[in-house]
Amino acid sequence: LEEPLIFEIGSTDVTGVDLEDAPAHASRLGGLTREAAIGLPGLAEGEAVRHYTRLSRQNYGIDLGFFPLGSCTMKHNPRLNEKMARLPGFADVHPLQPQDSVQGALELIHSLAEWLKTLTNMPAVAMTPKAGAHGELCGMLAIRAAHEAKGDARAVVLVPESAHGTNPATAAFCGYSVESIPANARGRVDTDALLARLGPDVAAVMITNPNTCGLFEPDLKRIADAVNAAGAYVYCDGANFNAIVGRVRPGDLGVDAMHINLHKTFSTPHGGGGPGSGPVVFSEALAPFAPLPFVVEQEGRFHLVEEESASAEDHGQSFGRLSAFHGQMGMFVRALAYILSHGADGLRQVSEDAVLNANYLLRSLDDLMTAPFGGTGPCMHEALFDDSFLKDTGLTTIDMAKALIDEGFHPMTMYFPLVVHGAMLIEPTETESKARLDQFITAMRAIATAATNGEGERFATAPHYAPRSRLDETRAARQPVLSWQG
Amino acid sequence: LEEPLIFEIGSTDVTGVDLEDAPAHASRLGGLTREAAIGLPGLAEGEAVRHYTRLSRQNYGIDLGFFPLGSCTMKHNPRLNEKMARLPGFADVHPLQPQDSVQGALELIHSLAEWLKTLTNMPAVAMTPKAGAHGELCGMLAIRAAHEAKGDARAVVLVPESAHGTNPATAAFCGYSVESIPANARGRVDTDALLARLGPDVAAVMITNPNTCGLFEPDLKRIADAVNAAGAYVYCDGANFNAIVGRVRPGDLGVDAMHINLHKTFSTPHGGGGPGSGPVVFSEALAPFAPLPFVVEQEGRFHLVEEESASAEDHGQSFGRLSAFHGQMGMFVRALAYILSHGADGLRQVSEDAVLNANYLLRSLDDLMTAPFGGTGPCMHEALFDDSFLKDTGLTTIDMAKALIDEGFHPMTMYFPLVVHGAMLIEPTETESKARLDQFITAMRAIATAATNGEGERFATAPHYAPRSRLDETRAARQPVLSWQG
Amino acid sequence: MRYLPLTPDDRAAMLAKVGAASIDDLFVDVPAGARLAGPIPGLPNHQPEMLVERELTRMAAKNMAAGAYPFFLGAGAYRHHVPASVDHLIQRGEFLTSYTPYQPEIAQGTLQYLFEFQTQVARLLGMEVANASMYDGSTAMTEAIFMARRITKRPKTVISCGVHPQYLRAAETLCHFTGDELVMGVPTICCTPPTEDLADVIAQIDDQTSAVIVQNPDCFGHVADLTELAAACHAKGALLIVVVTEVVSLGLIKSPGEMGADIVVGEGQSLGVGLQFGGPHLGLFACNSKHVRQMPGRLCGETVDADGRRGFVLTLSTREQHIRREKATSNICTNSGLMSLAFSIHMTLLGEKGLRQLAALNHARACETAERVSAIPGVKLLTERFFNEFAVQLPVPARAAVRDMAEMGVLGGVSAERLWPDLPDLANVLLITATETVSPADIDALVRALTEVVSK
Amino acid sequence: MRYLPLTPDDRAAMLAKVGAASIDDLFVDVPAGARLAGPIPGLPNHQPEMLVERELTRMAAKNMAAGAYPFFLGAGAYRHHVPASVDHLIQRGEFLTSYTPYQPEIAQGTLQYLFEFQTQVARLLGMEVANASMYDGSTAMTEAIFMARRITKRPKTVISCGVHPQYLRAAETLCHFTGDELVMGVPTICCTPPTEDLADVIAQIDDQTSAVIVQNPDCFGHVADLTELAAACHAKGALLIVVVTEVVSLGLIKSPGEMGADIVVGEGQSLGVGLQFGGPHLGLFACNSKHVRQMPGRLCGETVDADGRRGFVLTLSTREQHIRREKATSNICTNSGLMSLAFSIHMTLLGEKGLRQLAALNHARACETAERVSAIPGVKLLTERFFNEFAVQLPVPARAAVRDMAEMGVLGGVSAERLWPDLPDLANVLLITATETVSPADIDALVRALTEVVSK
Repeated sequence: LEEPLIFEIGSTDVTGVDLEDAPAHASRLGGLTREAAIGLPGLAEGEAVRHYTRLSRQNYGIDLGFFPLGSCTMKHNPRLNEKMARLPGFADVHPLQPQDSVQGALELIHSLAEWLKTLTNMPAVAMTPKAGAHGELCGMLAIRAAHEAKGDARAVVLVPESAHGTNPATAAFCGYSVESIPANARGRVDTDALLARLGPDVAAVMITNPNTCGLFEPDLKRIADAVNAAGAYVYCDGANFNAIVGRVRPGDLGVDAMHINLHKTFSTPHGGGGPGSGPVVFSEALAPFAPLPFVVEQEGRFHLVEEESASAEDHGQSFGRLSAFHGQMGMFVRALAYILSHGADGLRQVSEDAVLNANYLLRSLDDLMTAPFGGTGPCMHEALFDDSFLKDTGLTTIDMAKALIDEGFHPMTMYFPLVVHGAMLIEPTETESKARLDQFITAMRAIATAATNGEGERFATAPHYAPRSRLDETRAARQPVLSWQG
Repeated sequence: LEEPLIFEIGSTDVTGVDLEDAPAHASRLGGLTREAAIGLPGLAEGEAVRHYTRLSRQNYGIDLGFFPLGSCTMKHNPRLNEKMARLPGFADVHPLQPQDSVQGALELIHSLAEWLKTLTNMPAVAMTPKAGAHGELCGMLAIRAAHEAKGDARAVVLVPESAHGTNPATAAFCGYSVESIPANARGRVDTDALLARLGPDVAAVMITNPNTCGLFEPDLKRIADAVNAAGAYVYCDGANFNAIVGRVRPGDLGVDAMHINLHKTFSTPHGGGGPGSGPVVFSEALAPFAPLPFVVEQEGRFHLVEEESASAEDHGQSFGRLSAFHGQMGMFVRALAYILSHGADGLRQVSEDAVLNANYLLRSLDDLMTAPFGGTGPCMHEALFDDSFLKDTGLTTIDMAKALIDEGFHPMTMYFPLVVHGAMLIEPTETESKARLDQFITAMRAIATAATNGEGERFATAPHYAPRSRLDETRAARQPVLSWQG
Repeated sequence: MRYLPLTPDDRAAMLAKVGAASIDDLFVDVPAGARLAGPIPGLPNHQPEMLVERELTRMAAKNMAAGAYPFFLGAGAYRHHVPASVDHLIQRGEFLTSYTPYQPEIAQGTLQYLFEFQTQVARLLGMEVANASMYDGSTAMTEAIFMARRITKRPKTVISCGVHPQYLRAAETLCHFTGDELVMGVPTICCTPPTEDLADVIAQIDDQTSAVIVQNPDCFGHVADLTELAAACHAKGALLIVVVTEVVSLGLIKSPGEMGADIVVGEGQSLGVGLQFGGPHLGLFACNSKHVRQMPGRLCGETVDADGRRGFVLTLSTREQHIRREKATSNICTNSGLMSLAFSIHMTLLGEKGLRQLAALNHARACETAERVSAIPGVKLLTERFFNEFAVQLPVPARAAVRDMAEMGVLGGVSAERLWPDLPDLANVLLITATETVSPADIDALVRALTEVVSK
Repeated sequence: MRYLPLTPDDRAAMLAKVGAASIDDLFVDVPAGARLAGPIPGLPNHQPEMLVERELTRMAAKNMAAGAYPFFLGAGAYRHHVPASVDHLIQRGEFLTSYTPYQPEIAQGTLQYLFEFQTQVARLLGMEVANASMYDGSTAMTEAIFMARRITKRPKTVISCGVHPQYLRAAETLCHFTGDELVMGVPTICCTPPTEDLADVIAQIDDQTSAVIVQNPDCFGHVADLTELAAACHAKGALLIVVVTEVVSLGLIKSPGEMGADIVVGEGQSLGVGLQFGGPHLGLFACNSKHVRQMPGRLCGETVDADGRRGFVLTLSTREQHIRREKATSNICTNSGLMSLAFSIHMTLLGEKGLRQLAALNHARACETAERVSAIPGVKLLTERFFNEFAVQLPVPARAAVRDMAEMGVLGGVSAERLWPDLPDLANVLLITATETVSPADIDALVRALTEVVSK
């Protein structure tokens, strides 16, 4: 059943709240009263609950089933974490309360920071970035600040062609020019090409490990040493940290900065597109440039270092502030709950199971579907396929994805990474059971078999059993309707 | 998509909880260890969340749409009430804690009791009954105790034929024999027949007002006076209190006892069949026999009167205890939140809107569907139809109900009350908007028109768009499979 | 009014449709003497959500919430850690705001979890069949007495002294009016060991005995082997009814079914439900298949739909009040649907593995607590074989000890006098429960507090 | 491990399928120097849910939760009562655990509420188009600077002294590296009345000016008519960017769009989101249609599906990083999806009627607070025209006053020094906010506490 828009069912005369009557008082607005109608419809509480409940049922979430979206780490979101984030002592605290009144909140930030540093074997962490891309920005600004402090302006950032789009976008956003480094035939960065490009104009290399093909970059340490020797820094995109968390410490691989998507590796829910949180760990070289504010512990008391003490030497080289306030507290609480629940042993098991699940999928499908780097050895947390096996079938990656919807699964990531044609990137995560994977394998094999046997014409118009059939995206972009005009 | 049973997907080796290791300790069980396998499957948290989330989606609830189930008062359940009931100060309190440590909980019970007494204009209330039928039992036991105190054993209870099945069941359950009183042509109890039957063997009359035809019993006060004069008591079934709450006080109608379904009138959620809560208000005559325990206020302190002071004269005639502990605290919290939110003015508006909505439905449908008592004047909170208009169509009340499912509505109550043939009892409640009622009217009119025009053959096999088609209830009863045997 | 969607314009249009000049016209059947011109006097008007929240929060804050203090109460209501996912799931609107599943085509969610719940409960209790829940353990026990009478057609029920006294009071209340005869043991400090009490009980069984009721673990925490008692009942044609108030114990000790029970009733609040100041709780009711048609309460059964797909329905409802009226097996209508869901989810999260671990942890904590407490001078352990609850004899009245400990911030147990006010012999007996929620620091706090109050 | 469903048997079977002898075989690409034989040293192992809950509850209890005290803080984060249904609904698993709606066929729930949200935000701010949310207000403001530069191709942005200083710091940080020039006003006690400041700002506009940024109400609470400023901007070909940190004000005061703004950025946490110790909050971003292709962030648009049914998709994504890479309008990827849902639900519950009532109540509470506070000897009201927030001059340093009041159990405001540590002139200035959550008793408590601290 279709659910109308609130503008079609609500009324500006209806409200779903009751408020005390405002005591009579002379206005202090200086006559700037809003008089024209605004056009905001209201609904009584019951109708509002219905509207959003019914809308929710047109969505697919992890809570409904397998969600193997590559690069997104769609793992189970523990409900304890939701409960903890709603404790009034965390959720109902103002960021500018006196520090004595928020010692527990500061302790939590500090405690999570310590975990992140230990898990990565990195000496410093910036907690304020609000998402992965914001973390990248934080890392790149620290790199710019470090070069600037040395009086060594460098203009170029090297980015492998397999990188997430955010990497070049971020580098450009903070004023760098971006050069692309090709991948080799094994799906890794071409180390020789990269090393050859190093020079006095190169400020940094941005690299993802495990990379966007779901493969570990075995040369990273060697690259990092060379980059550092050339006076540049290594930024590691930590989007895929889940594959190695608890098992490999990026600090041991020589990286200078890496963001950690708390909403991926540490399971704060994606919420239909956010909020995220992207703390950045730093090497000794970059630590002095970390942004304000940050938390320090002194004899059991926690202190939030803000601008007011900007002249103090402990952060004299900080590159400044990234946003108002102190970061995504709600995500910190969830992440710490996740981390304490797993512990060092559990996190190691997380990476092992995530990697095992991906390899199990890879080896259960690579006889039917083409795995471009399947021959190079095990994958990490993602199994990558391409569309070679669809050649001459008339079907595409998108048809495979939409066909999966009809089987009750969320599709894998399509057409990314760009280094292979018609990519299908499958990330199962560690919270999927073998039974669930076997279900998916069965469905996937049936689809792939039908496709290659010429019985897949129905996939071209899939999904058939979803709330909507394929949507006209071209029309949406050509004649944008971005708000209700009725 | 079908959701398997937990026994088909879980494993006795899997658990979705982590526990501290039990410290080594000599067992004090005396060797009575459970050794055989129990057969309880476990699921990791993520899979458990999925199982129940997916199951929930096979249910219809008020949150999804209109739920006009007559006699059940399916109104919106405010979410504030859920939040309040979960405050640790209410939810995480043990019933046997020292009374000084639960003063707030006792205050809440007392406060709700005061509201119920004032709303009904009755001098006493028993809070412990756990549901409507339990409230009936409480009321009838008080009546038995009152007769017993007078040394006046009476054996008969009069129950109108339109009564809920619980009324005769309850009377029988506590040892009375039950006699039925017919309804008159106007859908009310036959007052003359009732008065004629009064006599020294009649202990009580059980009557529902508004009655199960959704009609007010105009003679109730006259009946009550006559019943009392004959040495008997009037038990009023309060299931339909929503029609008059805030507008009419049952104490003004002469009743001696009435239960109040907190899960109906005061909107504690039905939860797929409970829990409920059924406090009983009493007249002066029955008040001394009210059950233990109860709460009294003394100078701002709240005291729970239990058996320990059973010798004290304040409850020397109490008929005893109905259950362990002090009643449905979780429901009390929700009910009080509801009551405080509405207040005296809001509750009056509740009954007015509930009655208006029902009459609006009645008059929007009675040209197409037969309303057996529609000619007698306005209805109260329910609109009653019968199946006369389906004569010769080959369709039945149940077909109408199942056809409604395909229109996205929960069906009305079918085949109750028994005083009309093929009853359809529609209770909209006050939390439905006019737009929602109009939707329902449109659907109902289309169904009724199709049925009477001979275009309703598809209704006989409806629903067609539900998670299941009609289920074989006969098979379930003939060969009961009451637990999983796989 | 935030919950009322009708606008004044809506009301006017609807009154016009109805043909009424005013809302009063719809209440014409109300006699003049009962008509009120305005809101009921003496009551406040509606309030914003924020103020209602503030008022209820104020009341809640006046209570000592168990989780904020060392906590050792049991005696029929047990505090266990409930995983956060349980409460999240039972608040799904489709569960929370649904009705009794009378329309099974759109209630398979409720029906399937009830079927799963029935199976879990039956297995946990060691029985063949369980119903879809009752109000609570105490009312379930009374229903069991009547069910046994329907089966045996005998008038007398013998009840062990170890049954929770409030359960007993509830049964007495009803049996007083129904004429069912109850023969009840009276607990004394010396009678409490279960074997002696069971011998007393066995001695009471005669050919008028419909059933024997025994609680295990009993209200003093005693754990008993009921096999012999079951045999004695069956030899006389009586039924054995076993009451279980702490279902977590069944992860460690033999089930009533394995020991020969005919009917098992229980309180299920330990799993999923919580303390709730006593309600809503969750009544469990199980028996063997041959007696199922005498069982009270709702039952869910498997069947198929018109397309042959497996599905579930409420079944055997010819036992029930809405069909059978005065001939019903019980007047019960509402059950504890949402609580049975909470129980079932918690049980599914535990699984057999988790349940056994949980039970072992409870037992270990209780053993440690018993050892520490009984080492306090003047304190004597009365219960030798127990699960997570035991009785101790204090040198001082237990009621005052409990109150004094509460003032010291320790919720230290339940005084036997609270439950058996008529038995002065038990005035110094304290019932102590230790579940997995008790930390070593909590035990230290209890020992400190108890040491202080007994030395007063 | 309660979240990990693989059993040891599963793992063995899967390794066999994969052809690996052990899990280590799957990590062969990790260089030897980075291999760890076991769990990372120096960290504890996994813990039961109960103990994690206990630990986090301990930390939470160390904070003064705003709801438990008289509370008067604002300065960019406002405490409002959020109806309980908001949090209930955003926890629906289908919302909570979904991803960015890249597969629109199974994400219409998210997409439709984003479309509704965009419409609500655009109307509230008085603009034609709003995006699907940004991280927060401060980062949205920085994005607006860059967006204006892309439109005007000019280097300079003039910023009023009334803009939240942490917003300013965030912009400065980035502009330092991008080369965007910022001209910033410096607040002083005498410059704070908005008309004088706006005159200063207008005087700064030249033909190199890309945009002017002004906050309304500003960080001292001043409410200003921006019509003249807008005209001055447009006369010079510059854009007017208006920052709104308290969206509830828009129920009472004229919207930025009505006063001529070209871009409006805002912080939406006032509705639905709560304080959250500063995050996650909700960035709002709106402009007029002609600039939409230069707008950063995600956009949802209406379209039809293959069967002609209305549906929604993410659109104009050629602006975005995942398509355009280094040529994107922004590097932003994640938005504040769940917070925008909370905002939208709260706004739907309020409706225009409720929003206007809410704004009126806020204003009334603030007026009363201002009157009471400014009657305290030595305390001077600095803000004449305000909505729910105002500044006062104290006879003592405000920072110490805030600290002392907190010790007395009153969260009495934000010291200007906390925000402008480099401006000693503001050391005695206290920013006070009063929303609908402030009760008359709270105002009394503030007056008592403030009276005491200023007379020290």
